[in-house]
Amino acid sequence: MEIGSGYAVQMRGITKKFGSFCALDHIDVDIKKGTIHAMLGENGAGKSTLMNVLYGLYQSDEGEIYLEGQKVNMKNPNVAIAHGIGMVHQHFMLVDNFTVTQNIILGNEITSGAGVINMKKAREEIIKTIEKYGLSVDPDAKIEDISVGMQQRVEILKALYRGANLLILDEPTAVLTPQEIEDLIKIMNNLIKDGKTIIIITHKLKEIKESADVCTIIRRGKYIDTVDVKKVKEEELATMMVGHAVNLVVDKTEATPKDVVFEIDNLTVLDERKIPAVKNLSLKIRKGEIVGIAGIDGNGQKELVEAITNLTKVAGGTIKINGVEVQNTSPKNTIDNKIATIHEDRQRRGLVLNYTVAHNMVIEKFKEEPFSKKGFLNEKEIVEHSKQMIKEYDIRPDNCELQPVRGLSGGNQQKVIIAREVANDPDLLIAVQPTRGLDVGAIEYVHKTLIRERDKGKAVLLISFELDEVMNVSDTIAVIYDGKIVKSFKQGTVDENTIGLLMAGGKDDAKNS
Amino acid sequence: MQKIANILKKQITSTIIAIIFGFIVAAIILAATGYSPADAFTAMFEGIFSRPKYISNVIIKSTPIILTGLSVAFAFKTGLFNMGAEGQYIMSSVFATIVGIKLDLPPVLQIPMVILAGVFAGAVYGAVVGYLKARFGIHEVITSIMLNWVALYFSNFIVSLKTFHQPNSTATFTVNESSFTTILHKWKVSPEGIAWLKEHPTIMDVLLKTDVNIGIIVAIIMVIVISILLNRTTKGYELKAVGFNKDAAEFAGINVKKNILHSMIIAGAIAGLAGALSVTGVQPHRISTMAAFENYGFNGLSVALIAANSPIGCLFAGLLFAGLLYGGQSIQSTIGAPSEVINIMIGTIVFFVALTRIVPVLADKLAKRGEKHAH
Amino acid sequence: MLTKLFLLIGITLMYSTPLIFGGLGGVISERSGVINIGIEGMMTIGAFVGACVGYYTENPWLGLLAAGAAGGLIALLHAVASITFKADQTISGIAINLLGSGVSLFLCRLFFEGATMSKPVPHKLPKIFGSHVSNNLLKNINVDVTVVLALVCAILLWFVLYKTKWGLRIRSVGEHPAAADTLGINVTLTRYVCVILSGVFAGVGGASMTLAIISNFTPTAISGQGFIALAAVIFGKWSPHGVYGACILFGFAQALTVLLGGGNFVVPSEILSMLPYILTIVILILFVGKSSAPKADGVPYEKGSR
Amino acid sequence: SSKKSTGDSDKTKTEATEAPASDDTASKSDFVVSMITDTGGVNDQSFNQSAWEGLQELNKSTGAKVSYIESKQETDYTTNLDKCVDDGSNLVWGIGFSMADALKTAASTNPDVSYAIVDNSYGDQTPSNVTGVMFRAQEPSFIVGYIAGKTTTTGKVGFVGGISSDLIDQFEYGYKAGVDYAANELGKKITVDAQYAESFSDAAKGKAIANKMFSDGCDIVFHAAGGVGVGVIEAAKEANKFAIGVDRDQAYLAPKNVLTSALKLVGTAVKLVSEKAAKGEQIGGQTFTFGLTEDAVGIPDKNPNMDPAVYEAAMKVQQSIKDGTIVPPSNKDTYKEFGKTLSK
Ligand SMILES: Nc1ncnc2c1ncn2[C@@H]1O[C@H](COP(=O)(O)OP(=O)(O)OP(=O)(O)O)[C@@H](O)[C@H]1O
Ligand SMILES: Nc1ncnc2c1ncn2[C@@H]1O[C@H](COP(=O)(O)OP(=O)(O)OP(=O)(O)O)[C@@H](O)[C@H]1O
Ligand SMILES: [Mg+2]
Ligand SMILES: [Mg+2]
Repeated sequence: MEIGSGYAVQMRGITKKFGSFCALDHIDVDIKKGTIHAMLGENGAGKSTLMNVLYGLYQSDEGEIYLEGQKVNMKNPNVAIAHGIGMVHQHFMLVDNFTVTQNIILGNEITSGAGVINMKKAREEIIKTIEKYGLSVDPDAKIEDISVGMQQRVEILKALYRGANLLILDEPTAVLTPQEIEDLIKIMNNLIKDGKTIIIITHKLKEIKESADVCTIIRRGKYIDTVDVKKVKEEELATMMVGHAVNLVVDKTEATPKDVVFEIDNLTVLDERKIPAVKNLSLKIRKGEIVGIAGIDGNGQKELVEAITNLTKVAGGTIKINGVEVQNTSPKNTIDNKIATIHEDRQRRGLVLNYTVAHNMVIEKFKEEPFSKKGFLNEKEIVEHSKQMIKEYDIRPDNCELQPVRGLSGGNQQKVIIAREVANDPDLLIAVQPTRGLDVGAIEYVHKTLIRERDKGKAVLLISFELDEVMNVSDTIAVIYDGKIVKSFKQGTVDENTIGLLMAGGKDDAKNS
Repeated sequence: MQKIANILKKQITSTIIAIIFGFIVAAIILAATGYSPADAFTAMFEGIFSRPKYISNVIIKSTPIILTGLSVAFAFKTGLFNMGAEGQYIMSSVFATIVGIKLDLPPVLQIPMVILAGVFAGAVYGAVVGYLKARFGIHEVITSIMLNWVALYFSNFIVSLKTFHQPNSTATFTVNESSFTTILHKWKVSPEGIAWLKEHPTIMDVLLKTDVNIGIIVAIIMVIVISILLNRTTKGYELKAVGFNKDAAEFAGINVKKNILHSMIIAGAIAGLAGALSVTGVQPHRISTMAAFENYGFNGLSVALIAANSPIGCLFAGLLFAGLLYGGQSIQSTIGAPSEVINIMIGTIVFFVALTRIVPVLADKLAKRGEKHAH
Repeated sequence: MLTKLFLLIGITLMYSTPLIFGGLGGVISERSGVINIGIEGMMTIGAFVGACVGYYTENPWLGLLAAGAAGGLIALLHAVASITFKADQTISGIAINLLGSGVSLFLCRLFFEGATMSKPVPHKLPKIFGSHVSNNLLKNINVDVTVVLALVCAILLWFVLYKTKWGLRIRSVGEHPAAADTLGINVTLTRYVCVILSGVFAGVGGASMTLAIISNFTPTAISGQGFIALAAVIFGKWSPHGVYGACILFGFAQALTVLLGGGNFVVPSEILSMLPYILTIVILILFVGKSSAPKADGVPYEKGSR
Repeated sequence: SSKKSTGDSDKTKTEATEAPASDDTASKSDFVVSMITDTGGVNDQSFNQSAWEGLQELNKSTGAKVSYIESKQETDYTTNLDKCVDDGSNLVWGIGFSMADALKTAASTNPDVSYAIVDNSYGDQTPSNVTGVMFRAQEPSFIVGYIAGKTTTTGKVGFVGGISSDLIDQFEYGYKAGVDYAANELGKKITVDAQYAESFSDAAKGKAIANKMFSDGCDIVFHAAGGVGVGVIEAAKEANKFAIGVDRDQAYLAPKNVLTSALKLVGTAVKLVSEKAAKGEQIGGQTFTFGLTEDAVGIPDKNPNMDPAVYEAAMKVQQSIKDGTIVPPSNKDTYKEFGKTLSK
């Protein structure tokens, strides 16, 4: 296609190398004005990199960028911003202890001379935009106090505030509930009506079908194809993305639950600000059963996990495993009582990034034989053990046992944790957001592992913000809202919308369960 | 490319680069101020190597800073910044002196008692910092800085006390000879000792003219002990885990607070060992009123940093540092260049150590690219 | 009685002034994400250059300016190391301290016939009520202009950090450099400016010692103030007002030891001298407790790193 | 200046290495004297500096080779003392009693080198190759105290000490006695405020203490506090009151506000003793005590801020100290004794 002013963006032969690793390899893309254009690809396919190039964060090694037919040298984000490009990053770029307003105006402040910020005026401006596009955001709230969904709307506001005509959304829906996703799609349509253009990156085929007009697929840094979304099926998209056919539905046998091993009885937990985040929550999990907790981030999941793992004290209620109360003891005690946890924050809670894979594998067991004797570590045993794990869980690269875990890719870091926790042979396996940021392949693997453990007769507690995940993997789906389990269903007895509604605090109109 | 990368990756490489730069800058400064760098460095190296006893002196002077360096390095490895080594050193020398004066047992008992007193004092002083951090989350750097001064005044207070104060001086009495860890300290000044030594001038030079003492051996042992503790034991595993990522450590069932406390106790004890060994090992075997810090702790800081916090590294960094300090005096006394040049040189070296820390990182990236290329 | 009170105030202000400048230096640097434990060294340089220029130009104000410039210059070293070379900021800071005293003494010997103590400056920085005050009360609080300057600087820095766009940007760079970067804020430049400014503050702080409190440079003019300032930064939770308070508190404790001392006061003067340091710790325990640094403090910024 | 003289010491090394260290027929020119500073360093504006100046004069007058080594830490003493011997010194000076033990040991291991130490006496155990040099600092302190007493208009004077120690006591009690003596003469009461900074470096604290004293009505403050004293003199300058300097004539720090200084001319003593040694006289095995009689202590001849009459009187007092009719006390006890002698 020749360069023309009908296009918001045209990229030609974009190539980007990190060292000798080619993240983008001669990519051509054309994005029509006023369309919603999806970018699809696996983890590490190069989507974010491509967008970072378009936004001027990275400089491409080869290739040109044309905006409305004009060649532009994107040497830094300022140029992009000046040309009306706005980007909402995959990992939010918000300063936690700033207010919404401060975050939005940052770098583009409204000043009343002498560089003094005119907060009043800025606030008015922002409120105008908020109303115009129907984004619900409290301009005075601190980022650390608001939900992920709202944080994302703040990111969008940031772009709009800078007068963006082309909006790049990098995996915007990863953390949203169905309702929030619908709202987002509404917002996107409002923006299109307003003559703006949108590029949306996502792994979720369903959303592409729902929202996008056209979709470009990238694989391993190479351009594969651009298709009219109306004309393709999800399966075709998936195949194009991965390069071979993938199984989108989790296949598992009917659960055969046995007696209760884990029991939470009207548990109350306070958050940092000493307000109850978990309120009289009760929950039972039986052997050979996966209980999935569906809910929007910030409804007490964090506190629930911290309470079970003894990272915080509980204000009331009991947590029993095999009949033993474990609340208000110590993380050590939790582990000793055969509760294993795959924490959502793998890098902060799950791993010591500077330790080798081998050492990370034994972080809960280094004091036990054979890994140590009389206070001295037995490196040989430790390495042997991790070699075995690496093989068993197909962690890549396969000779990484003596490498610092920092060097591993996100998905492989996740595998290290899963291997370690499962190897603890727990009675209860807690998995929090176990597939966050992983690609279809890796996700499939994680789900299989959880189910395998269930079939071994273990109790599994799955906590995820990805509704599909909960719906597909769990045998029992419990919806958490405002620190309470509002309702739970057997798998297959309920549809997404009902759950979504409950997650958003809506009343369940008795038609299901 | 991999080869180069691997060589560059070696910590030692960048440190050596740094030292070379340090000398170059010092040379420039000397030249710029009308002194011949050649003469200066000759003087310095002669001052360090030209006689056995000079070497012996360098070793003796390196002992305390190797240990304080080790203390700082250890704390760093466990995620703590032990600025308090200075104070721990002082406290230790104070209590070693007190016990050394008040107690007079046979050496086999006396020496351990005196040294333990010092080590204990240092450990306790470190523990205060550790406790305040673990219990109240108070930054160890503040408490360390404050406690260093408290130690200084406390030491001066002890000196001023009648029971310890040696009249017409600003010092305490010297500790009882039974506490000396100087090698053959009695024999070498006895007539027969002198007589024998006269026969063997070199040995005489070293033994008689310098306070040869067991310190360095203890220091080496400690270096080994600490590297084993850090790298081979479960305790070391815990301490480092807490240092690298206390959230993960906590989540894995490791008691973070306890480990912070333990880490500071150990660090304090090591610095304490340095203080005690100085009192027992070298003249004047006592403490005296301090108008300012003697910088054993702060030099330890530089030593640890030059050593990139490796215990073994501290051994060599300590020797280097002592060499510079001691040999530096020759620059001063021989060609008259102000001794500040040495401080500038040391500063420059440390500065370039900081700069060259980037080298391994770059090398790492280099290597990574290589790998990526591979598969 | 009132005289005593005024005396107490006067001494407190005098004592805390160099600390305040040093502390403000620490704040601006660490707010932008660069740890600066080289304040002591920067203050020493400032102390010398201030006295030296003040002596030769016979103009204390020039001395003060020169001191700031010198502080900024040596801070530039720290900036290059920790920002451009992404070096370990602690090591670099220690190096600055070693260099600071070394270079000052070295230069002093060059400029003052081999002496490490400079000659007194002919004119010092003025006092707020001028030099001829008869009233005994006023005398006691007739503090140096630097005291006022310190207060002004603290307020100014507070205003800049919290009320202006530059402040917003500095803080964002110290908290989340990547976010700032995506909004087109030049992280590197911002940090350079802040680190250099921290040197300027520290330098002026050093000069406030040798051009106001005393009138010449001595090897011991700066002995520990930089580290107390560093402690004050943490104590004051990385905020200008907090640091100002912390330094005043410390100065007050010193003033107290002076007023309590002498005469036939029961406590031995060595013990009394510990008061300021112990008091600081006690107050930390009782009222301040945990303080957390800017999120990106000490973390070199790498584009696109994760 | 140090640069020149060290140029000499440079030559020293080369020559000395040729000439054997123990050279009885030491002719003036190749007599080698070196000194070791205490941790204050050679430019401490105090004993070390004064001693070094003494040696430089020695170098001018006799051509003897002189050099110094600075000590950074107490543990440097031994090694520095040793270095001097290697550099071929015939006479090695230790500046400050903190070196006493180290110096004694060095002397025993180098019987053919002469040693001398400032501010220390080994009494009857003085080795034959060691010379002690003491000062009666209480004498100049007494005189400046007397001057202060005569000059004060408020009947209140002050004393600021560095870190409390027996040596500083000499200054404090000598001074107090001098003040009492003047008070007794004038038949009025003069009080002395004494306070210690517990530091030799914290100028701000010195200034603070002096400020306090001035605000309490003192109009003259004497300091024996090294770097702290810089602050004291500064305070006097600002309050336009008087300070009294110590060790050397400190008038240059505040020409209008330094009343006088209690001189302790270590340099003179070092020079005198070194000259004896250079002449080949036997100086070892004894302790020289320097006071007014040896002109090694005293007050400056020029005291522009002092009332000539007071100066006259002070000179009389100085005389009677020389005669021994007045024996200034050097510590708390002797001060009490002295007090008794006054009252009648
Ligand atoms: N700063 C960087 N340095 C080195 N390699 C990088 C960097 N950023 C990205 N990469 C690599 O480039 C490839 C593409 O990364 P990119 O983030 O664009 O993937 P993606 O398509 O966004 O994946 P995801 O779905 O996980 O976001 C990945 O292999 C990644 O490891
Ligand atoms: N900032 C970076 N600097 C250097 N190497 C990087 C960087 N980011 C990623 N890499 C490397 O790129 C490779 C892929 O990293 P990435 O996190 O993108 O994995 P991924 O493509 O998302 O795969 P996964 O699905 O396992 O997460 C890994 O080897 C990782 O070490
Ligand atoms: Mg990834
Ligand atoms: Mg991405």
